[in-house]
Amino acid sequence: MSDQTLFSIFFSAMIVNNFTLALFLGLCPFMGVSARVETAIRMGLANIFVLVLTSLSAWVLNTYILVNAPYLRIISFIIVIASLVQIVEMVIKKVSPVLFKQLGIYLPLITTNCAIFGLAIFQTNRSYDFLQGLTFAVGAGLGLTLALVLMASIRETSELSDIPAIAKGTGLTLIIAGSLSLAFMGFAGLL
Amino acid sequence: MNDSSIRVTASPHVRSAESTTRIMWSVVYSLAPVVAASIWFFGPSAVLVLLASVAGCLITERLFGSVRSSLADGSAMITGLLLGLTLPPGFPLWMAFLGGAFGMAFGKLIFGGLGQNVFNPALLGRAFLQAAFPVAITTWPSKPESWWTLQGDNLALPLMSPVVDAATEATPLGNLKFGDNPVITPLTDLLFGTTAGSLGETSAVLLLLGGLYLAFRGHLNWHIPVSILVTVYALSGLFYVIGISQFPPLFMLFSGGLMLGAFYMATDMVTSPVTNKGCWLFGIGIGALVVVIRIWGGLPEGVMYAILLMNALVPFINRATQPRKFGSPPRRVAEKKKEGGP
Amino acid sequence: MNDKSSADTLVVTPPGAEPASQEPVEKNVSTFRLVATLAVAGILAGMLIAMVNEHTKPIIDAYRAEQLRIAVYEVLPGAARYTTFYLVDGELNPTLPDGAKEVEYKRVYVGFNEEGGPVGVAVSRGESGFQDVVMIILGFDPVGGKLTGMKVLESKETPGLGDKIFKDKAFVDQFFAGPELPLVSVKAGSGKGEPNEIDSITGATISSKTVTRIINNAVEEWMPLLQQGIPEDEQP
Amino acid sequence: MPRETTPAQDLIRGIWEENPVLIQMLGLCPALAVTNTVKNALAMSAATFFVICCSSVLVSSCKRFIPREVRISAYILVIATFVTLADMMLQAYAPVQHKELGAFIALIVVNCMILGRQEAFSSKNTVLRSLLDAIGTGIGFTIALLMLGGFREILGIGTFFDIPLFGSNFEPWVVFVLPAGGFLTLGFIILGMGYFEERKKAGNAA
Repeated sequence: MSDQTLFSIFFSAMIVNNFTLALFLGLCPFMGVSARVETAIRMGLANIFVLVLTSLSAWVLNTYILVNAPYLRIISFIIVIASLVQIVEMVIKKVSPVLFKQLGIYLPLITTNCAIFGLAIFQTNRSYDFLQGLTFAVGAGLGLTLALVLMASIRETSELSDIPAIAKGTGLTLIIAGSLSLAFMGFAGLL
Repeated sequence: MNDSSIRVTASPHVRSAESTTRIMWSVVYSLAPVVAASIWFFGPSAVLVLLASVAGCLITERLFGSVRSSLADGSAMITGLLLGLTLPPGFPLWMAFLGGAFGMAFGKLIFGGLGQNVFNPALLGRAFLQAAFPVAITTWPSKPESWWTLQGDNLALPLMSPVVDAATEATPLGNLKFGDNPVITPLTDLLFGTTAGSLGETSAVLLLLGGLYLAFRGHLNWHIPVSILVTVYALSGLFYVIGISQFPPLFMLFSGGLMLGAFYMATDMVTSPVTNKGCWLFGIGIGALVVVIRIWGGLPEGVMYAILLMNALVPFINRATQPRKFGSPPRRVAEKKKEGGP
Repeated sequence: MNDKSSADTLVVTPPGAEPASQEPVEKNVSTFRLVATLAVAGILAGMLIAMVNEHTKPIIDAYRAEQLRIAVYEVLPGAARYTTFYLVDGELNPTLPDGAKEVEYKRVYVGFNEEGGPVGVAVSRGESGFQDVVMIILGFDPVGGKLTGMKVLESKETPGLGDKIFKDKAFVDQFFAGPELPLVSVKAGSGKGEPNEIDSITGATISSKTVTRIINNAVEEWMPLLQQGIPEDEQP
Repeated sequence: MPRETTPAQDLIRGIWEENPVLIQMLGLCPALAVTNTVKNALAMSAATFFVICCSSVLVSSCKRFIPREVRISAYILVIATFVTLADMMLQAYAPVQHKELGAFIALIVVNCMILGRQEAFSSKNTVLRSLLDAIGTGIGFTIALLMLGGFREILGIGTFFDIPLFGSNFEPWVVFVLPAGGFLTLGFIILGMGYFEERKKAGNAA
């Protein structure tokens, strides 16, 4: 068990060590799916959901199954995450076709989202217990959503500006990300 | 001119006397007393630092700006002045120049120039400097004996470190937060600027006067500074009264870069929200972040970060506070209809 | 991102011409075969990993133990050997109860000199610093109430600034000069010469204070227990 | 069977033209997270190089036995296996680098670049060509990481491969070893590449 309080875990994952802006986790959706605010919000929510499930499964795996074989950690985590996303996809399809339609394309993308796997690994490395893991997952998910939404709303406004030709697309996105990361440094030490 | 009696022109057809250039230059004038005060307090160092950061901005704008942007509109000048005013007097000139260039290039030009940037360029430049040279930018030299003496390490060679051995002094905020014998600096010192600090943040009175002048001329949206100052006062007052912070509310208001930030940085028309409602949200957000970072953060001052963070939120605030078209149904109803509701 | 990568690539063979799917309809593949393929692959993978693990684990464990050993001797100057004591039910015990997992118990490393007398106690502790958790191992003398040494085990403090807590020799040396506990962090040069003062690093006040805070908290946690007497070593 | 590329092209393609990081924006997480020094960049590249080569060879030689429906899971399984091996071997033989890279070694599993090459190339091509493709992609990845690592270490610390470059009085630009510096550095590189593209285009037009 880690000594950190739930508050500091939550706040650290969401703001101070923001998954995307400080740890570079979940960059694929950040660069790819962050052109529209609505999409960014949905992607963020889908991520929170899967993050929480992942945290639960990683905890179960660590506590009951991998105790004697920690060297199988990477392989079991990734298999569990891949199947989890598949199951979530199937369940949502059955239960709420509307939601499925909205989330549909994002769910498979989540499997290769480093944030999900990163969460499982970090949670293990820092030996969080059940509740700490959950808090970590929600904090990380909200942090991802925050970064995605900020990026998306900035990109939406910049769409109409006369961006210099060389900066169109990735160049500008990376500079915005850098600026956001600079701004988030203001939260350093806030633990 | 052709002989037709009807002229076809593109809109706008009604032009007011206001223009970007005019507004920008009146901002420059309103900064004059602050600049003069910083020279009065810090001597030739202030002149050099201000010149270096202004040069960084002007040269970058000239080199990389598109055809439409010109130096004459005064916006690059303002960015340079504001950046310079947030720097300590002993700051190496090459760093000040670099900050101006970075802020201009990546805070403004990359977004397409004036009117299209998201972050306040001066503050982005300063945030870059803060991250790049954290020691130099928080070193506040003590006053030299003669006014003519340079303060600190202005003349450090490019890429080279300043010598930090010079006698230093803590800012009022830094002293209260990290000092070994924290003292609450008396209010009169804060008001008239006889404290250590950045060039433009020592004299609260002059900043207030400049701000009032701008507000009177209608060049700044008074909603923003008012909401920031009220939030800071109320929130820090609350925390002070219930005993979880050692910062008295008036001290909070008049110390550090709050006045400079509230009147000159946050009110930047390009990087603040469009609607008044949005401006209030924006101001309250800045105020709250300033209080939180100052009390619990790792740095003594948080105005710069608070404004940058809220700058990033402005596009979102604009979306959320978009006034609905006259006669259109409230948004909830509209959304329900879109989803195929009854 | 997947679709992007596949779209960018030159198509070398049309899907129909793949050797794996020469049967006209792919749906013929039975569920059993799907599960079996993955199961076989999984078992093979597991075996491969287990084999390499057999080979590397001793090396890794030895390295870790060596690092710990070095750290303990570093923070307990004068120790000739040390023994690990686990905190079991409020008492220090050199052995764990049967079947207990080692990771779940807090522990102290007690150092002894050549004659077998206790030199001091080393404990490790982590708390959040400026960026992330800072992990420290510290040695102290519970009888004299003095610190004997400190070493940062893990830290992600700002490079060039906060990382001076383990890179700046002048800062680190203060902890080996036997300062009295609890420590007080003061701004460099403004101390009054008290025996418990630690000069903080210019520009990295938070990181410096984190170090002294962790040490004070660790001492506070273990002192009451250790003042009842440092456990004697049974072995010669 | 249409053959649109030669084996040489398989090798060269990934190095620059389709550079995974600089052009395709894949594998950004490791590319930005661990490139604050050249040494770390090199260690990360080496581990990734090992994983992508082994995975490509194994996937292309076993493609016959992998049903289409479970191919993604199978690729992930293969990749995860080699990542675990790389992790353990680094930990055993280069413990200092392993500690520096930390959890980001394990995160090679979710480097979209590797899975992308399996799905797009190895699953459809011969072992040799898949290996060439993997080597090319690996070299491209390494080049990108070294560019990032070099820039960040030289400006951010003032050293290259731990060798001081500017003498003791150099003022490091700390920002470049921080996360923000990672984004900015990659941004600078992309902007620079865009600038040359534009110049080339302008040159062609004239």
